[in-house]
Amino acid sequence: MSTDPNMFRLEVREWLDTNCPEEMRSPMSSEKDACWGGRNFIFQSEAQRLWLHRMGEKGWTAPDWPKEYGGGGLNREQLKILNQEMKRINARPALYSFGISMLGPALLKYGNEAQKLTYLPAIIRGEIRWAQGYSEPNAGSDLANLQAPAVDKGDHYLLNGSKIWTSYGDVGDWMFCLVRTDPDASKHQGISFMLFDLKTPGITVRPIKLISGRSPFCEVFFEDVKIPREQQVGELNKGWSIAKYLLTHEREMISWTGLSRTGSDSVSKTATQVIGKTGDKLDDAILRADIVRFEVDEMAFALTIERARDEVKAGVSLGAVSSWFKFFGTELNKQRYNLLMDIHGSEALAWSGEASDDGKLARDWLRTKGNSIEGGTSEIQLNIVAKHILGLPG
Amino acid sequence: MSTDPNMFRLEVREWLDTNCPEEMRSPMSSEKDACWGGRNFIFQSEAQRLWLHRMGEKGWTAPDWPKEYGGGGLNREQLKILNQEMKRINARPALYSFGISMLGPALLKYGNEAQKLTYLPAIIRGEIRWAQGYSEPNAGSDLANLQAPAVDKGDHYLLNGSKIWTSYGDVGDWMFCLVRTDPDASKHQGISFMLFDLKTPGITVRPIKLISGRSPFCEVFFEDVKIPREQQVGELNKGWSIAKYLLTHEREMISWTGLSRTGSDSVSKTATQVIGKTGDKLDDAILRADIVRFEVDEMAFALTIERARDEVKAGVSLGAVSSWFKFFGTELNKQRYNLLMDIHGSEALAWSGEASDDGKLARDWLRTKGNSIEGGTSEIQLNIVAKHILGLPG
Amino acid sequence: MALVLTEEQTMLRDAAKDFLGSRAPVLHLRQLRDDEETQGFSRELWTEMAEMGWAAIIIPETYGGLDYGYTGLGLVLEESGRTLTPSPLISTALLSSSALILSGNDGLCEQWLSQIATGEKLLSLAFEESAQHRPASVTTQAVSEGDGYRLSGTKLGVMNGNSADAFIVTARTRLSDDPCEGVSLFLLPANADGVKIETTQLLDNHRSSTVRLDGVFVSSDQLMGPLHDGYPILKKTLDRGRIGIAAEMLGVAQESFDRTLQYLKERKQFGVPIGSFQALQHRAATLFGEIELCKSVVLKALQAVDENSDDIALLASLAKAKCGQTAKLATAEGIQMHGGIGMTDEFDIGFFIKHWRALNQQLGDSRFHLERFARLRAY
Amino acid sequence: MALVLTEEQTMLRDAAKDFLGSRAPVLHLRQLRDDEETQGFSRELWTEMAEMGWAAIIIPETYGGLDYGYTGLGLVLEESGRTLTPSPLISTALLSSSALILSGNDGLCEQWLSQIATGEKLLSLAFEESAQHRPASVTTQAVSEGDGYRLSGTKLGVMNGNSADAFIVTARTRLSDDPCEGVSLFLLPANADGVKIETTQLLDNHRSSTVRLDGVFVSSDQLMGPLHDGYPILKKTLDRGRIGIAAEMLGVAQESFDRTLQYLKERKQFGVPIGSFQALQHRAATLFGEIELCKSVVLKALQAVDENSDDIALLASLAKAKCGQTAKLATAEGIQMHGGIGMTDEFDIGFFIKHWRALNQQLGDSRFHLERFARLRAY
Repeated sequence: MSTDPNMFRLEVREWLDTNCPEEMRSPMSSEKDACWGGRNFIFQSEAQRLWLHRMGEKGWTAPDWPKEYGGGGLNREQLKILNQEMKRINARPALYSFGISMLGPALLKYGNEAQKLTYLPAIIRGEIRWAQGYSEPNAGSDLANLQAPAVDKGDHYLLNGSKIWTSYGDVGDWMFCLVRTDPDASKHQGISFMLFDLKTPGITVRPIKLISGRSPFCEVFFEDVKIPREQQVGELNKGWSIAKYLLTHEREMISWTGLSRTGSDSVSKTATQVIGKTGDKLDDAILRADIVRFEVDEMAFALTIERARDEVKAGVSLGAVSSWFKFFGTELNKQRYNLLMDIHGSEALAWSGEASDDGKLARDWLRTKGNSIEGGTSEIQLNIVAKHILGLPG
Repeated sequence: MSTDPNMFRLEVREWLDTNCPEEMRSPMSSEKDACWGGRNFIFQSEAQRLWLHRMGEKGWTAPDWPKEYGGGGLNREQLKILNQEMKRINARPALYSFGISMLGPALLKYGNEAQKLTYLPAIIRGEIRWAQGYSEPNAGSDLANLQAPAVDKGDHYLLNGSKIWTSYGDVGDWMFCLVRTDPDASKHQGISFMLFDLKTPGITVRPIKLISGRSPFCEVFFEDVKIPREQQVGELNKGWSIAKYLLTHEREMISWTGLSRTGSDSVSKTATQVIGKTGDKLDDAILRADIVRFEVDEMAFALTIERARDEVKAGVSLGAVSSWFKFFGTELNKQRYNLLMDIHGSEALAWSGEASDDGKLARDWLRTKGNSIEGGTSEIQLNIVAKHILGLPG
Repeated sequence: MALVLTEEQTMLRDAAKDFLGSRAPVLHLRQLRDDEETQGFSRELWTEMAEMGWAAIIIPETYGGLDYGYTGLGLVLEESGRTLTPSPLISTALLSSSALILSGNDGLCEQWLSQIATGEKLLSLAFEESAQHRPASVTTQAVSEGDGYRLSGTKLGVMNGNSADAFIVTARTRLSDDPCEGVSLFLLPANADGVKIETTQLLDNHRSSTVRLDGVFVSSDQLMGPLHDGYPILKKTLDRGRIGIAAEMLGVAQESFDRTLQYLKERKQFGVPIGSFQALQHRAATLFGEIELCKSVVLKALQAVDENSDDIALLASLAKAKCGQTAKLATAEGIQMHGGIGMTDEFDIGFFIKHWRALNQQLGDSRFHLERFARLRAY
Repeated sequence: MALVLTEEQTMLRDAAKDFLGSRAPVLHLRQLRDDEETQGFSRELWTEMAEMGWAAIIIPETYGGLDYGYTGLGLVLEESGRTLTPSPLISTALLSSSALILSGNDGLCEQWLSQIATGEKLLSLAFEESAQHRPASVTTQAVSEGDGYRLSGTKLGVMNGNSADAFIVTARTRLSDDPCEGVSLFLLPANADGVKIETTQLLDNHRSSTVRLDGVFVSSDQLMGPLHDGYPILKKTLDRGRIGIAAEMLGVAQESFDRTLQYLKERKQFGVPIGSFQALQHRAATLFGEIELCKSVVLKALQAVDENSDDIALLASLAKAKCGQTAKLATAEGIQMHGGIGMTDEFDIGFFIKHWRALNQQLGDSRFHLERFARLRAY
């Protein structure tokens, strides 16, 4: 492709025009429209399959990854142009993938050449759907307290133990996983990073039901699972560095949750519609006072995200502040759903039936309670702010 | 006096009728009407002097202390009757005294016979006004971290260092004081409890100005102050037990602060008077929401105090719950004054001048900020609740 | 009255704790849910509860009750909040019995109260007409016809509506500028012609019904309380219900807190119990205090009903508002402090937040009662 | 406009920080107070500040100003909030200049703005008539007489009223059902016949005056903006003032927090720095975040004024409400976390809570702006 930005833009536009199927040129109507790829994925349409195939071949599912591993090889400016052009025609993302958002960057940084050549192209083409194997039932916030032992058996490791909170563990193909390879070393030492096929004998996957109902989370059990030595990434016993690298990444992704109402009505608008107004004021004075406090915070938070983005553009690194974003954004989201439940009164209590879409609001509300737990609890985020931003001791 | 309750009541009534001066039979109009006794006290009236003298001679300034030390020697039932009869005629307390409320109980428990005979009668007659010497500038919440050294010189100790937050240190006669007698022992060991005259050479007293203006608090400096050996109370180096005994006492006294509005208007009434109503609602909807939340807590707290009193009457000990009362009561009081300041708008900002009574409201508001610090900070109270009521570790 | 329990009351509470702990712990609710039992509670268990006398606590002796007062019933409700035991305690034993007693209709009381007391019959109040709690907003019409009335309208959020043998219904018998006037109360058998019941499973697995009345005929002797002036009875009934729900929320808050406290002591992170972290300690200590406040307001409110005090309305709103807020905090902290495990259905703590949500909503949520508290205090 | 400072703006802020830090730290305020200086600020310092250009930042070049915009002035205000430096920055350089510029009265602008820019003249707004902020509630009368008007009424809470050379006054020139109509603005020399000024020392040692107008004559050329329609100018002026005060409160909050943070690191209790206690850490972390929110809303609001955006009113209320709440928390935590020493006058931290209290009150407190935010959002 051309190195001249204007030329590049024209080329992108033309390629999209030719290759992006018409059905893929509209915003997704729900999460169900997302294409996750992998061997278990059932395409919703031929257009969806084609769009993934073409984008994958082009390397544009991972547009800024090196060409040698199948990526798009675009520079920063080109990446921006591609995004703009895709947005212009409302093109849907061709692929949602933990492989691209999480594992890939870690492989690029820590993987050896053979691993890069094996996994990155397959990730880019959407052939492997990845599951994450970090948390363990007894670790909780103390992630490094993981136990699942992988014992060195020469050409392979033998893995036991279990993982919890593995998203899409039941529909994923492979897992990237933290395991304990030296039980005698201190907590942060002795951890290694490994990849393996979830079809490997000895693996059992059990979906987790949440208080809100079904969930994508799973518990994954290992019983003498053989992992070939070449599937261990980075230095042996130094997996914690990779984990930290990935976690920072994850936190930044979650931190924007507080603004997740994009497209839906504001709390105050919902309230006036459901409860009504007398004159120009909402019919419930106490609720109104609570809503305005919430919306002041919501707007201040939106502006703070805007400011953070502008600062990142201006070259300032977000760093540990992302912990505060995660904290505040998830707390705001919990508040939002508390208010929405309050506004809808007894209607919000329904758990099943068509009228309530099987209790969607109540289930969504319950689900938000997990926001301040998953991806590092609010308490952990505040600890990080206190120590790494404020420099408080202990 | 008679042991028959009915007879006793008649006798008390008669005695009060004869001995309580007419001027002492009305509620105090301000703090200035309180009689503190001691050699520096200037009586406001002959009636005040007479009332103290008569009550002191009778031992009824300390009605339940043993007769042998000049106390009233009354039992529980008689004490109740005396209180009822005094209330019946609106008799003012004859004496306000840290000697009676704090030092006396400690002397009765820990003092030797000579000390009891020396100090208790004088306390009862209001002849000595006591100041408390606990806190030190570098100790803060960690009270046991006190340093003021008292070195054993045979027949006396030589005291140096300083004390802070001594109420009425500038008008008091004597001090009861925690000093360090063994600098090598662990923090809670090596503390002793001593009494001394504030006129002893080497003592300097400096009043402390607070953010609200003048205060009864003082800083007291010691330079080679001689304390005769017989003025050391309880076992040497075991003064911390006496301190703890006194602190529990103090906390229970402070804990009712949250209800200190007795006699003045409720926040909501003040608000409606100052701001006005439209229809039946206060003219500021957001303020109204905040006031109602406050008044719900205020009423719930009042009922909880009522319940605690009833439980104490029923024989349940208050124990560590007094820490929670201290915490919640002082937080409520801070809220109350925040609201009152808000309600009075720009008028509340005045700091001097007649119209504002020299900025009384603003100064009172600032003074409340200290409520959650003095007598053990809110943080310390919550620590106590967590450990001693909830049994949380660490 | 001193704000402490009498010995007899303490015994009643202990008996309730024993019975519910052994016969109907949280597992009982879980099983009802997993078995998809459609009533949302066990009729068998209700019979046992009635045998304990709980269906009869507030019913006067003349009608076969124990005449033991609201304080007693409140203690049982608090305990049933701890175990999240679903039952018609609120809908029948508290609300419907109160309405009957307050109505002063001796005939209806004789007919129904003794059968409520034995657990044989169940009644429910049917008075809400919107998703928000607006008891005075009654559009259901009662048109006089012969020796009775014809009722038409729709009632929402009827607790245990699908188990009820009869409903206590509000209907407008006369138009008036003041919505509180012209409302009458009727006792309506559930199987009367023209009654249609649609039932919804709620998030806490309780059942709530929409009751549609399509020209249902009731005879005049089914009128409870004075014609056109039934609202005062409803209001008094609701205040008793609010206090009872507050007592149940106190139990929900207390049990949620106790379980969380236990977890804080047991669960280790970074090599120490998480309960040793000061930030959690301070939150736990604050929550402890809030629950102490609730204990006082609930007991005071219950005693006020038994003393027929003038402050019942204010205390009912105080109790409902304060216990609603506290149980909200206690159940939310329950999940947060349990961490991931608290989010799983397998663990019981999530049941508490669900039940809090339903209880808080019923008969006016915390904000409704803050608003009412301010109005009763004239600001 | 990106929500980051330009290089030039950063330089201005750094210069302000240097100047105020060396010439007018908190000690300066303390000395003014202890010396019982009756103006509440140093006229000498104001001359120096004017030499730095700060009195002229928002004034157009045609009137001898720098035309550097509100964002620049906001940065200086934020820094002066950090040092608690008393000055006529808000009353004259921000509010009075804004009113003059917005009035479009070229004659008055020429006459006054250049002298404001040099620091020679001081003006103050005189518009409040009650202890509560109710700018539309104007009872001061202006009766037409000859080539002018006679003004009678009482204005309260006039900032730096005893130092002002002239007042910008609201007066009712026509009765109207809508209180926002029929109000005119006049520029009134402080030494005009019939003007009586009574001044009060405030808790933060600033000065606030009551200005009594007893049939004061002003000529028609002292009319600012259109006759009967001065309220829109006042409203716009106030929004600029609110944003400026929000910027100053941000400085108050930030400095109070910085000092407290420092104290948390230094002060030891039980053998460790108190900043190692997790409960304090979480409170500090929360406060850190609140201040981050304030930084964003203040910058956005300042930029909105410079861009003449449609959202100025909403952003002004957002900024005033949010910064008021945050500075309240920051200054209260400042005292609580400093413990006993924080309560002493000897220590500086108490000055911050006093100044917050006055700033929060001026031009509408947090609740006033929450109310307004809701109204602007139509609920």
